[in-house]
Order: sequence, then structure tokens, then C-alpha cells
Amino acid sequence: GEVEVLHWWTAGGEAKAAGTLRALVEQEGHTWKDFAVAGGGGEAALTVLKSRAVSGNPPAAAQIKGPALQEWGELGFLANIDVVADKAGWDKLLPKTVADIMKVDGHYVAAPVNVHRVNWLYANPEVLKQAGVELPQTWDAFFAAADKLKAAGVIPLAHGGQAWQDATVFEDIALGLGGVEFYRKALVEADEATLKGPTMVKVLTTFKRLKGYMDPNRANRLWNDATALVINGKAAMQFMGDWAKGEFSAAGKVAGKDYLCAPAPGTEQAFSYNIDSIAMFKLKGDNTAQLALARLIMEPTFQETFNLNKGSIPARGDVSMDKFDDCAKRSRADFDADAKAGTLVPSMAHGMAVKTDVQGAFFDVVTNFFNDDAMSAEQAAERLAKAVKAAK
Amino acid sequence: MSLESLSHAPRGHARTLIHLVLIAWAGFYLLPLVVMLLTSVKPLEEIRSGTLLSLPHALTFEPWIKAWSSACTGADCRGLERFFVNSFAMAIPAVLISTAIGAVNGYALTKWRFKGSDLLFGLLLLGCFIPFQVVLLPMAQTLGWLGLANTIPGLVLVHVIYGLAFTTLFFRNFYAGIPDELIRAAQLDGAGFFTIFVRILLPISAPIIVVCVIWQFTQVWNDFLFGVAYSGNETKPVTVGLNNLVNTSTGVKEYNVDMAAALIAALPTLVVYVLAGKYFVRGLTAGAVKG
Amino acid sequence: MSALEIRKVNKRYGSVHVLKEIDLSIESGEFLILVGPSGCGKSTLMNAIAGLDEISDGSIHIGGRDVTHVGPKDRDIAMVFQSYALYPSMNVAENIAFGLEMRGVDKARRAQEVARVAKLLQIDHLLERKPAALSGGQRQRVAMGRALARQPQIYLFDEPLSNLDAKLRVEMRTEIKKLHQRLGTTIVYVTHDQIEAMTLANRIAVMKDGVLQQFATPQQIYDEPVNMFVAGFMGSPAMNFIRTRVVRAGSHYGVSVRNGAGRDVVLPLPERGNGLSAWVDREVVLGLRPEQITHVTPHRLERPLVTELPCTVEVAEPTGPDTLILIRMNDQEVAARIEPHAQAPVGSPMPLAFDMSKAVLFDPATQQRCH
Amino acid sequence: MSALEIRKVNKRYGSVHVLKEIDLSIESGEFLILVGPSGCGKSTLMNAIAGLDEISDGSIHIGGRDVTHVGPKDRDIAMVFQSYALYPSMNVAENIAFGLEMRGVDKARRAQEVARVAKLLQIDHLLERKPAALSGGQRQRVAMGRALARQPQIYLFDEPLSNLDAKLRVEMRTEIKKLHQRLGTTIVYVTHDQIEAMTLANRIAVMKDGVLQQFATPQQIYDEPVNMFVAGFMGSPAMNFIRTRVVRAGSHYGVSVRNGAGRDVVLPLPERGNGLSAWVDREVVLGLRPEQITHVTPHRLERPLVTELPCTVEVAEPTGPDTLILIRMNDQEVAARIEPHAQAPVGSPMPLAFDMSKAVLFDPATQQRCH
Amino acid sequence: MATAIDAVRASARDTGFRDTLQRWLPKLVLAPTALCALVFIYGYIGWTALLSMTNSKMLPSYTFVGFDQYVRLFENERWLVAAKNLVLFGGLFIGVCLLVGVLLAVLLDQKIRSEGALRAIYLYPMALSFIVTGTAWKWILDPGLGLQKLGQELGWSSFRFDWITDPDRAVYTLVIAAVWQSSGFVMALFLAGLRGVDPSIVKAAQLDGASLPRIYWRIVLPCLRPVVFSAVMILSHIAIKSFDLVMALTGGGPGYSSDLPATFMYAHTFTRGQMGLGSASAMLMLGAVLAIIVPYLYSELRGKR
Ligand SMILES: Nc1ncnc2c1ncn2[C@@H]1O[C@H](COP(=O)(O)OP(=O)(O)OP(=O)(O)O)[C@@H](O)[C@H]1O
Ligand SMILES: Nc1ncnc2c1ncn2[C@@H]1O[C@H](COP(=O)(O)OP(=O)(O)OP(=O)(O)O)[C@@H](O)[C@H]1O
Ligand SMILES: [Mg+2]
Ligand SMILES: [Mg+2]
Repeated sequence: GEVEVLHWWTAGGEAKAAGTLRALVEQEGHTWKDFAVAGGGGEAALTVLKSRAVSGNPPAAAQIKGPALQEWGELGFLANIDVVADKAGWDKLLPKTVADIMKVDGHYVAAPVNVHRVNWLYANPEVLKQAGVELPQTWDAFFAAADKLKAAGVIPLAHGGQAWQDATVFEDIALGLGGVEFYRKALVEADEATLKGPTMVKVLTTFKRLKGYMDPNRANRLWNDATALVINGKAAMQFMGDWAKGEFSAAGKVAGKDYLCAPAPGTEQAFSYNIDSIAMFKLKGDNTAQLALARLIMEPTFQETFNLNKGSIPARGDVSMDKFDDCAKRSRADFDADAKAGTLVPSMAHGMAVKTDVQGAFFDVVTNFFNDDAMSAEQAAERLAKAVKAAK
Repeated sequence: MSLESLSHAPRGHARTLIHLVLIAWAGFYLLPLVVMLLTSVKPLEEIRSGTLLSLPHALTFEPWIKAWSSACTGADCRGLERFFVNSFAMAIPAVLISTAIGAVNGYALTKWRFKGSDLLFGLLLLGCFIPFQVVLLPMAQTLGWLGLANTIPGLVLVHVIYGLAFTTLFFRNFYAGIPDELIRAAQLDGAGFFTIFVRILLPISAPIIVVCVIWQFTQVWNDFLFGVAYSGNETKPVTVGLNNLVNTSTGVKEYNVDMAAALIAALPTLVVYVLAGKYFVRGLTAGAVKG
Repeated sequence: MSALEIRKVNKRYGSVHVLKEIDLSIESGEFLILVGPSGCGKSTLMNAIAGLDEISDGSIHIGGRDVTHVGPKDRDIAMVFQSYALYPSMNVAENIAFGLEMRGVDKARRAQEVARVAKLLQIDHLLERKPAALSGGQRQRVAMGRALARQPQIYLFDEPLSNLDAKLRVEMRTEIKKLHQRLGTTIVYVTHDQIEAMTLANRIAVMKDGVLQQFATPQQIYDEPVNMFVAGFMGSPAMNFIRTRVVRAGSHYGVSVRNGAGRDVVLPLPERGNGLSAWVDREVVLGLRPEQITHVTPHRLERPLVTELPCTVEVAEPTGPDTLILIRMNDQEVAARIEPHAQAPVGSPMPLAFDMSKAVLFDPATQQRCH
Repeated sequence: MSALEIRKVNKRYGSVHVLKEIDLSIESGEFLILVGPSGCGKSTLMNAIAGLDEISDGSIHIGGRDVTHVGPKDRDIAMVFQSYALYPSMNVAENIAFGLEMRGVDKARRAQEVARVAKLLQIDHLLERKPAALSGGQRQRVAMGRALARQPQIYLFDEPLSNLDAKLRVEMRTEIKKLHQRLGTTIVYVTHDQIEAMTLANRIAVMKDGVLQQFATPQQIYDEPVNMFVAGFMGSPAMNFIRTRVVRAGSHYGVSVRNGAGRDVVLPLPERGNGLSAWVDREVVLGLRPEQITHVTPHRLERPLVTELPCTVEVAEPTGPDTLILIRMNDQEVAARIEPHAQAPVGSPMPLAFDMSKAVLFDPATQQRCH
Repeated sequence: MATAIDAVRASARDTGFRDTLQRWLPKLVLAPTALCALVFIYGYIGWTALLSMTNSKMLPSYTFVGFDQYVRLFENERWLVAAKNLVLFGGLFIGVCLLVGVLLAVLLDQKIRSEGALRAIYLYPMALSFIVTGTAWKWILDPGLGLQKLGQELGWSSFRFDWITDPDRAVYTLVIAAVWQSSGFVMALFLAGLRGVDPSIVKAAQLDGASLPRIYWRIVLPCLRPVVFSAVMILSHIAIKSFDLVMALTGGGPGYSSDLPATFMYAHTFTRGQMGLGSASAMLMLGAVLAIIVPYLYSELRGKR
């Protein structure tokens, strides 16, 4: 059979990772039709997907994640792949949190490929050492360290000005200061009272305070350029998901030695995840290739290679972590622990927590607040509540 | 026109000044190109550390070769090469058809006015102000019905349709300046609608054809939205490839390859500019009509 | 059957009413000349005949067929545009051959025709040039050639010779006359050259402000103008208009004039069968052409209705073959044409012979002719 | 000091040599008229004077200053283009006012000038129109108005009246004459109208194929042409050229002609101080203008050098004031101009008076005048 | 005999048909275009108008909600910023492009020997897609990398050019890049127009004493009114559709201070699953543009008469 896969793993390590999947599919005698659309974290791909779906010609599989899976499922576009899942025992292999995301009405419609941890803090140990600071564990420690770094003449925090980068930092603070409960209420359930509440104001105030530790040129910097600042020692730290490791390794840096990774301050006991998955579309004809694809995605071979390239950890818990770096190993351990403790939270900034419309509202207010010196945290909280309500 | 034929075009200081202004502007236009060119021949480390306009310490053409033949654009690592054919297969017919129709439209609208012809033109023009994003979904549906979804003819159709307003505009406004007497004389000579067009108007339309082709070719060649939405797996135009190469979301950014790829993707358009530029000849109407 | 019939044609450009109820009809083979002051609507009428401008009202018939709504290319008309309208991208030969090509004439014949026409118009050395590299008169001749290469039912010529020198003009005029005689084609021709109008036309239509004033043979227009406008318009130098009064002199009538010297004389009027009794003692305008006032020679005075009057030369203007002099009558300037050798010095007296046989009278109120 | 001096000017368009060693010079306030066949280079010369076309060779001086390399805007010249060259985007008033505006004339003055010029040219009702909505003659008058609004050192008029009707033309001619007399501006004027040339010019330059043929006063050009080209070119209808032979008749010379009836006669030649002895019995071309051959009237024969000859009317062409008749002499067609009433019917014999006082002779080989 | 008559009739009918055809030809030729416009432009506009009255989310749905979406739009801060930016950006972009385009075309028309090369240089930005040039521009405008740094390195230490990081000025950087890209084409449009102007009117103007700049300003450019019209149409089209530009250069940032309606509309329709709101914004955008363009269009098309 033939399987057309719409995805946005288009360049570098990602593309290589996608290539392995392709090889696996083709080894089984199927044809892989590659339909890659890069751009804006999958925005372009989603647009294309919609137009394909509307023209009655959707691809067999597409990279869809988080709540969007539910939306597509509810519209009746997605195929039931329980056959594959049952046979391979996905329910057992996947943590419940992950499994639930892959299901619509209790049936599997998508296969998970990885788990990204979003709440990471990266640092350049050289720079830290020169300024005489440790990697901070709390927000107070962070600001203390940042002050010293600033005094030492480096940029304490590397950052890029895109909305999703702002939102990533924002959710790290929300998780660190507010804790898992607050995070869930505010960023997952989008509860109006919580959004307006004092904790949110505190979070926002802290968030804004960070600005003083970033360089003025951050506006519209890409995340990888920010990472480059850390690599070059121009900046000390960066908040970013674990895909940032790719940049470090590309520059020949080794985790734990040339750069440090740790959960964002105050989020030691939490894990905000970003899980990529491939959803299967209902097809008119032969779906053997599609099912094979679903199966292969979950097989350890793919999960390992793919995640080694991507910086994330495998979605299924039984893959050996031997080849992975320190950060990934830590990620795995934390994930399992948090899964047990119930402190896994979906990343709002990466579209795992809320539907895109609410996410958009968050982005708008957060990024505007961050860039607008005139706006107070209270106003921002107020607006956040209003915007989120309007978007729902 | 005009000053080419005049004896007393500016001389001396004025001339030097004109040259200076023109060259200064050229500098402004060239700046990004220089940046891109320099970047495309630097190794990645140098880009990370160096400054924008510094000359490369270690000149490398690796990025160009990679962009052309081996860069990954998805699970496919064959570079941009393979997209070129698609882009040509799409752009050439789309440009020719829309230019031809636009020319005839412009001619009919100026020299054969009828009640409502201005209205028709107005409506056509206004239409081009709908954001293309709006037409994305309904057009997808329409193409699906026509059985043209994800095919090159489908893309050609889309580009022709949405290019018509402007090609018509160019020609209409050019022909508006050509004396009606010429058409009248030809009518009396017994020439019909198309004969007049082909024999009398086309031979003096070179400058506007150039403009129109430049515009349309650029639009079609550089279009991403329609290209990505309506192309199929094997029919993707080069912009989609370029985008995939450049717009990686969470991977390592190879700026040098990106820049090389962009320059490669732009080459055909550049060639069109240089070739078509030759036909920016002087107008020929001078002397045909008095008064 | 009339070759061309124009019935109550009106043409308006927005609020400008350019042609007003034009009614004309000419027979096949006739040569019609349109004259009138600049801007009176001649070109507009030509365009209407050719079908290039939609008329606002009325109808046009060619060879008995109503062509009001027929396209220009099906009217079988060739036209020389006042503004030339040469095809800028074609050279002279191509310009001339285009009409033939459109009518399916084969290449050899076309070349032959082009050669013939070019020779006729003396532009055979220019065949390879583009219009932009031609002089004004050369362009005009190419425009002419374009029409002459064809053999249509009707030719329309809109001031086709205005940019040519006198010599060439005479030659071209002769060619057109020959062409007309040989082919017997119907021709409508606009000109402001009186000689052209008089020598070429079978009939002349005089227009003014979009209204047809008189439509008659050249001689009638010249000798029997219907109103002062026509009388003044045709003829160069123009007819003299002298305000005067009709007097009865026995069984005859005359007009009384007072020459520059202050003497009152009665000039006899020719008998024309229309009683002038109603006009006696009323003011009229006497129309007398300059060539009818000339120097005195004995034999001239023997002719009837010729009267000698002493006058004074006020201005003299030699034009080559003749000299124009201005004298004063009834306190108005009056032009006379004399042979150069006969001229008396400016300011000195000179007797002149007034030939009244072709004198006409106009009603000063309506400006219509009354005798 | 000469107002305009043209020294050995040459102009080539690629391989076409349009102006050949033109040498001209006129005084301030003179009225120079350029005539010549279509395509002889008149407009090119005008363009060269105005500085619109670079000349290939030679120099041009205005008011004593060498302006060969001065831009047109600094030559202080106003010009009426043969092709009008109106500004299509401006209305008539703006077209006329533009030159004034460019020279810093204030608004009120401009309006006043526009009004004055428009009135003069009878286009005051058209001031708001764009050129495209004008008739040919109206456009030409606007072009004229544009020049007349200014008061430059030199006016250049390139066939400024060619599209006007005879009446308007006469009026305009008079206006130009008045203008010239009032302002005393130097004027260079191209025309193909002989009357215009004769009545307006102080001096006429006759050109042919880019070569200046004769440069003299109108009367000289008319009466004493230097060669057959000039003689034939000026005058309408053109001078008759009759191949004949010089004979000696006592102390005088004459030419022998044979009229239609086959009779040989000797026509006396005027005495001009240049011995004709070298030409006796040699073939020459006799130049005699049509108005010098006319019907016989007694007094006319009394004048010296007038000879009566019996002839036969072959063709008659009435032109209004006169009638042209063709007779045959030395087996050549010869035109004569007579008064309409004197005309004998075509084909019948008619005696004509030949006035030889202005007859000229040309060398048939060189075409130069020899007597 | 009958056949001969038939033949005559047939040919009469034939010419009648050809006549009619000739008369209808202009309309016939325009018909496909008209049809396309009707279906693919106005049909889709209608469809969008319809959607703007529904609460369509990720994909079109037809639950009508009246003008709710429009109300929400006007309460949306970001939309207001985007709309304001369009006015600013559009106005400046069109104005500067026209100016630069005319200027360059006129200068290039002075018998410049290297015209061909310069023309190609001015045009080339059109050839490059913003997907990549955006990056180059971002670098150039980046205070830490580009011009500012260059200026400071060259010794002008107080030199500042950091608009791209300033929420109040970021939109001007869009103007710079957009002008860079489009002004060359406007130049080409004008150059083509200049080449069609009758040289003799320029000669006449020279004699009237106009200096070269004045000749262009008063005589030549008024003749190019149709070209200006084309250029304005093209430029407004580019302005309201500037999408790639914003995405590549500022991403709408800092914050959403440099957002434009096109990016707003795209984000809501496709990325954020608020198709109803997106459609409403598209309709408003269209409405606003029409409010400006229609009178201009009307006056231009009337003026021809
Ligand atoms: N661009 C050109 N290239 C070649 N020949 C040209 C060009 N322009 C004019 N000529 C030729 O130069 C000659 C003189 O032209 P010019 O316009 O001066 O004639 P003219 O005397 O004004 O004639 P007319 O009375 O017909 O206006 C003509 O034979 C014409 O064909
Ligand atoms: N498009 C137009 N709009 C308004 N008036 C016009 C238009 N075209 C021509 N006219 C007017 O119509 C009248 C007749 O024009 P037409 O060209 O027929 O004159 P004409 O008799 O040919 O004059 P000429 O001898 O000067 O060529 C003129 O007064 C002219 O101004
Ligand atoms: Mg006319
Ligand atoms: Mg000329």
C-alpha cells in the first residue's frame, strides 16, 4: 500500500529522523509519499491539511497533536486504529496521560512519537562559573544569580521575542511559582477566576521582571539564535524545551559538560510535556500501509532513533535510554516519576493544554504584556481572563 | 521615451549626480544580497560567531551544492533540484496564459468599449483585494470537484485566475494611451478584432509585456500559499521546497544552506529580469498620429 | 440610386452638439466636398460615414443599404485621416499594403499595388521607413497611399493635402481628379483650399457650427451663395460686404455707394426676375467679390453693368500674379484685385471698374440672400 | 548684428543626409519664410534652430551668440510644431499658459494673456477642453496660441495654418503680420502656401533635398528665380517651361515658338544687360508664368513686349475669380490665366496676349537661369 | 436555380452571423474573465461573508450567530493594532514606493549607459521570496548584528538603529523591507510608461522653458496617470496582503505591535481555529480597502471619458 504523511520535520536532525521512519515503512514494502510542510511550528502544515481535507483528499497520516486531535476526531476525519494498538498493547506501553491524548471517544486515532519536556533551563557552565553562580533552583535564586551575571557583563538570560517563546517562559514561571494545581486551573482549564487571581498577578510580575535580564535585541530573535548566545558564552541561561539540545550538539557541545540542563526554577517536581503524534485519517481505499505506519511508529527502533535525533524521549517507557544523553535520561526519570505523582502537565505554549483559539488568546496577552512597559500585571491578568473567555 | 531622443539630456555635474544617486540606490538594493551571498559561502561556525558583512575566512561552496542536490526537505534529501521542473511546468503556462488573456482583455476594454465595460473592469480589480487566504478552502473544494486537486494544471488554473486582474490592468492602462485612430484606420482597412490586436497593437506592446511577464512570473514562481495547498506530492513547486528547507521549527538552522537555497530558487526569476529587460525599448507610437 | 445618403444625422459629445440634422445625398460617382470653418463638424461627419463614431440620431445609407449599424469594416470605405493614424510598427510599404492584405489580396499583387501607389505619391524611396522617420508631408502621403491602394465603394479624404507644398498639391489634386474620372468612385473630401474645392467637386456642402448651409455645385456656391456665411466663406480674398441701400433708377434698380472721395454714385443691379421693389430705400448688404473690382481698361467698360469709379488706394498687397488693394466705400474697407503693373502708388487716386453683373444682395437682419 | 545666423549646418539621420551645408542669416525683426517640397528638411532646420535636434555639423548663432550647444530652453525661442505636440493632460488654457508659468509670470498675468491669445485665435470657447476633444484646426490654433502667448527673441512657425479654412487663414495671416509689425520679433516660418509666403516674408529661403536654392526677397524669388526649381516651385499655377531657341531679331533677341496652329512666331525678350549672344540658336527653356499669358484686350497690347498670338483652348478650368486654360506651344502644354468671361469654348481658337517683360530663360543642361 | 438562391441566402446568413460575431467578440473575449471573477472572486467573497456570520471554528460550519464575530473583532485589541498598522504601513509603503519608483525611472531614463544592469539590480528583490530575505533583513536591522553594530564599529558610537526591537517603530522596518522589495517593480512600470510618451511634447515643453525636472513633473508624469493607477493598485494589493513579510521579518512583534490584518486573519482562520472571526476580519479588511479604492477607481475610470 501507499501512505502519504503530512509532517513538518523538514530539516536537519528532524528530517533525518523522519527519514528513518520512511525507511522502515518502505522496508515493509509500502510506498511512503512524503508531504512535508515546514513553517511556524506547523501552522502552514495545518493550513494545508485543512485545504486537503476540504478538497476531500486528506493524507493518510498527519502530524497532529494535543487537543487538535480531539477536534479533528470530533469532525469525523480520523480513523480508528485500535486494531494496531490492541495488538501491540499500547495501553500498557504508554503512560495513561499520553494514551488519553491519542484517543477520541476511547479509540486510538493517533500514534505518539515522542515526549518533549518543555520546562528546561539551559546554562553555560563556563559563564556561570566566571560569575560565581550556581544553576538556580528557585526563582529567588534565579534573580540573585541573574544580578550577578549581569554585573559580570553577560546577558543573564538568552531569549527570543516570538510569542511562543514568551509563552514558554511564562508557563515555566506559572508552573514554578503557582505549582501544578494552579497551572492546571489557569492554563489548562482556563478558569476565569484563577486567571484574574493574585497568583497570576504574581506570575506575571515575575515574568515581566525577567525582561530586565534579557538583552534589548531579543525582539524577534529566533530561539536557536538565543541558544547560540548561550553556546558562545554571550549569555548564561535560556528557558527552552529539550529540542534546544540539537543546537548544542550541532555546535559540538556535550550535555552535562559544555552545557547544563535543569528543570526551570521551582518545577523540579513537575513536567510540562509536548507530545508529537501522527494522526491517521479515514481513507477510502486500502489502509494496510497506514496501519503499518501506526505500528512502526510505536516500535522501539523508530522511537529510539527518532528521539535521539530530536532531543526528546520516547513516548513508550520501555525503550532503553543507554544511547541518550544526561538531559534525556533525567527527562525520562522525571517523566516516569511525575506520571506516578500526577504532576505531568500539558504545555500551553506548545498547544497541548488548550485548543488553538484559547492558546492564541494566551499568546496575545502574554506577549503584549511582556513587550508593553506601560501595562501592569493586574491589567494583564484582567485582560487575560477577558481574552480567554472571548476566545472560548 | 523621450530623453533618449533629446539632444540636451543632462550633462556635466548633473550627470555625475544622477549616476551617484542611482548607484547609491543600487547599494541599498544590493545590501541584503551581499549579506546573503557572504553568508552562503561561510561555514556555519563562522556565521554563529562572525559579523554580518565580514568576508569568509574559509570560503566554501558546500552550502550551494548541498542546497541544490542533497539538503533534506522532509524525509527526502535530494535538495531543491527536483522542484525546479515543477515550478517551470507551473510558471511557464500560467504566465503565458494569464499574460495573453490579460492583453486581450485590456485591448477589448479600451478599444472596444461597451456599456458596462468599465464596470466589469472595476469589479475585476476590486476582486483582487480579497486576501488569498480567504479563497484557500473554497478553491480547494472547487479544484477537488474539477478533479484538478494536487495537479499542475490545477495550480496553473489558480494562478491564471488570480493573475488576470493585474495582467488586465497593465494592458488596459497601456492601451488607453494609444490613439484610437490607429484602431479606426485598421478597421477601415478591413481588419477584425483579433487582427487589429495582433498586427497593430502587439508590435508596440513590448514594454508592457515585459512588465507583465516580470510581475506574473515573479508572483507565480514565488507563490507559496497556493503552491503548498494545491500541489500534490510530486508536483510541489520550489518555494515549498525552499520553505521546508528554511523554516524548520525545532531543528538546527543551517543559515548558509538557507541562503544558498534562496539564491538558487531565485535564479530563474533573475534570468527573466535580465532577458526581458532588453525589450524595454522605446515606444513606437511617436510619429504615427499628429495632434 | 444614391451612393450615399445621410438622413437627419445628429451627433453629440456629451453636451456638445456637433452635427445638427445633417441631410445630404449624393449619386454614385459624385465628388462631394465638405467645407466649413475649423471645428464645424467635418471630420465628425466623415467619421460618422465611415462608421467610426456612433451617431446619436438619424441614419446613413450607402448604395441604398442602411448601414447605420454596420461596422466600419463592412462598409467598404477607405479613408485618409486628418491625423494620419499611420501604424507605427509598420514601415511605409506595410502601411500601404495592410488594407489589401486584410482583404485577401495575394502578395505579388500587393507589392505591385504598393509600388504603383508609392510612385503616384512620390514616396517610392521611403518604402522601408517607419512613420516616425518621415516628414509631415511624407506621412500625409502615406496616409493617402493607404486609401488609394484599395478600391472601395466610397473614399473619404479628410484634408489629405494640407501638409503638401503647392506644387505637389497641384500634382496630387490632378491625380485625385484622374482617379475619380477613371474609377468613377464616390468621393467625400474635406478641404479648406478653395481651388481644390472648386476644381474637384461635383457638389460642395458648406457647413457651419454643425449645420449644413448650402449644398450645391461649385459654381452655384460661388455665384449664388444662399447667405452671407457661404458668400464670405468661399472665395479668397473674401467677398466684400458693403452696407448700402437699394434705389430705383428708372425701370432698373441700383445701390448707392459713396466712394472714398465722398462722391455718391449708383451702381446698377443686374436683373434677376425677382422684384426688388420691396427693398427700395431699405438697407441691404451688397456682396461684391474683389476680382469684380479692378483697374479700368477701355474694353472692360464696354460690358454692361460695369461702372467706373474714382477711388484711392489705401493699402496694396502684391501676391505675385495679382495685387490686392484696399479702398474705402461707404466708410468700409473694400478689397479689389488688379494686375500688378496697373497699381497706382498707395495714397494716390485710381479709377476702378465695378462689374456688377455678379453682385448679390443680402438681408442684413437674416443674412440671407435677397437678390 | 544678425538675429539668426546659420553657418554650414549639416544634419544626418544615420545614412540619410537631410540638411546639406545650410548657410542663412537674417537681421533682427526680419520675417524669414522657408519653402520647399515635402521632405526637403524644413522641419529639420526648424528643430535645429530650436535646439531640439543636435546638428551634425556647423554652428547656429542667435543674436550674435553661438548657441550650437545651448539647450532649447535657454535659446528663448517659441515654436509651433507641425505635429502640434499639445500636452495631452492639460486643457487648452493650461497648454497656452504653460510657457508663461515656466518663465515665472504670475497667475493674473497668465490668465490675461491666455484670454488675449484665445480671443485672437477664436478659441476662447474651448479653453476648458482637452486637446483630444478638439478638431484638427482647433488643435493647430492651440499650438499657435502656445507660441503667441510668449514674447521670445525668435518665433518658429512650422506650417501653422495648414489645417485652417481659407477665411480663418487670411485672418490669422493678418494677425501674424500685425504681430510682427508691432513686436518686430524675428520670425522663421514654414509654409507651402504661396500667398502666405509672398505676403508675409521679408525674405524667402527655398530649399530642395536639404540644399538651399535661393535666399532672397519674395519679389526676387518670384521674378528672378535662380533656377528652374525655384521658378517652378513658387507660383500657382506653376510657371510654364517652354523648350525653345534664342533668335536674334535686329538688335534685340527673341525666342521662337510655334503655337498650336503650327505658326512660328518670335517672342521678344526683355533687355537685361547680359548679352544673350552666346545663346543665339541654342536651345533654352523659356519661363513664362500663366498670368503673363492672358486674353487680348486692346490696351494690353500697347505695352511693350506684349505680343498677340492665336491659340486654341484645349482645357479650361474655372477656379472662381479666374479661369485657367491650357494651350499648346512647341508641342508642350502651356497654362494661361484669363478672366472667366473672356473664355472661348474648349476646342475653339482664342487669341492670347503674351507679356514677355518678365519672361526668363534657363539653361536646359544646368537648369540655372541664363537670362 | 434553387441551389443558387440557397447559396446566396446561406452567405447572407453567414455574413449576418459574422457581423454579429464581430459585434459580440469583445464581450465574448471578456466573458471567461468575467465568469472567473464572478465565481472565484465574488462567489468566494460571498461565501466568506456567510462564514463571518457563523461560529465556524476549525473548519467551516453553518451555525449562524449574526454579527457576533464582528462585535468580538472590535473588542479585540490585536485587531485594532493590526488595523492601525495597516493604515500606517500601507500609506507609507505606497507613498514611498511611488516616489522611489518614479525617481528611479526618471533618472534611469537619462541615457544611462549601464541602464540594463541597474534595472536588474533594482528589480532583483522581487525575485527573492521573503522566506529567506526576511532572515537577511532581520540581521541587517538587528541592532546587535547589523547596521547599528556596523555604524558603531566604524566609530559612530552614538549611532542607533534599533527600530525592529521597538514596539512603536517595528512597523517602519516593515516599510523599509517592503519598499526594498517592491519599488524596483514600480520603477519598471514607470519606465515602461515613460517609453511610451511622445517625445515631441517633451520638445515642446523644453521650448516653453521648462527645466528637466519640471518637464517630468508637469508634462510627462500627468501623461502617466494610468501608470500611477496601475502602481497604486499593485501596491495596495501588496500592502494589504503583506503576510510573508511580517512573518519573516518581525513575526508581528515585538508583542503584536507590528501585526497586520493579513497576519491576523491568517492566524485566526487557520492557526487558531476561529474561522468565523477570521472571515469577519477578512470582510472588514475588504470593506475598508473598498472604501478607499472604490472612489479612486471611480474617478480614474470616469476621468478617461
Ligand atoms: N528619424 C529620421 N530618420 C531618417 N530620416 C528622417 C528622420 N526624420 C526625418 N527624416 C527625413 O528627413 C527629411 C526631412 O524631413 P523634414 O521633416 O525636415 O521635412 P520637411 O521639409 O519638414 O517636410 P514636410 O513639408 O513634409 O513637413 C525627410 O525626407 C524625412 O524623411
Ligand atoms: N470628444 C469630443 N468631445 C467634445 N467635443 C468634441 C469632441 N471631438 C470633437 N469635438 C468638437 O466637435 C466639433 C467638430 O469637430 P470636427 O473634428 O468634426 O471639426 P472639423 O470640422 O473637422 O474641424 P477642422 O477643420 O478643424 O478639422 C469641434 O468644435 C470640436 O471641438
Ligand atoms: Mg477635421
Ligand atoms: Mg515638416
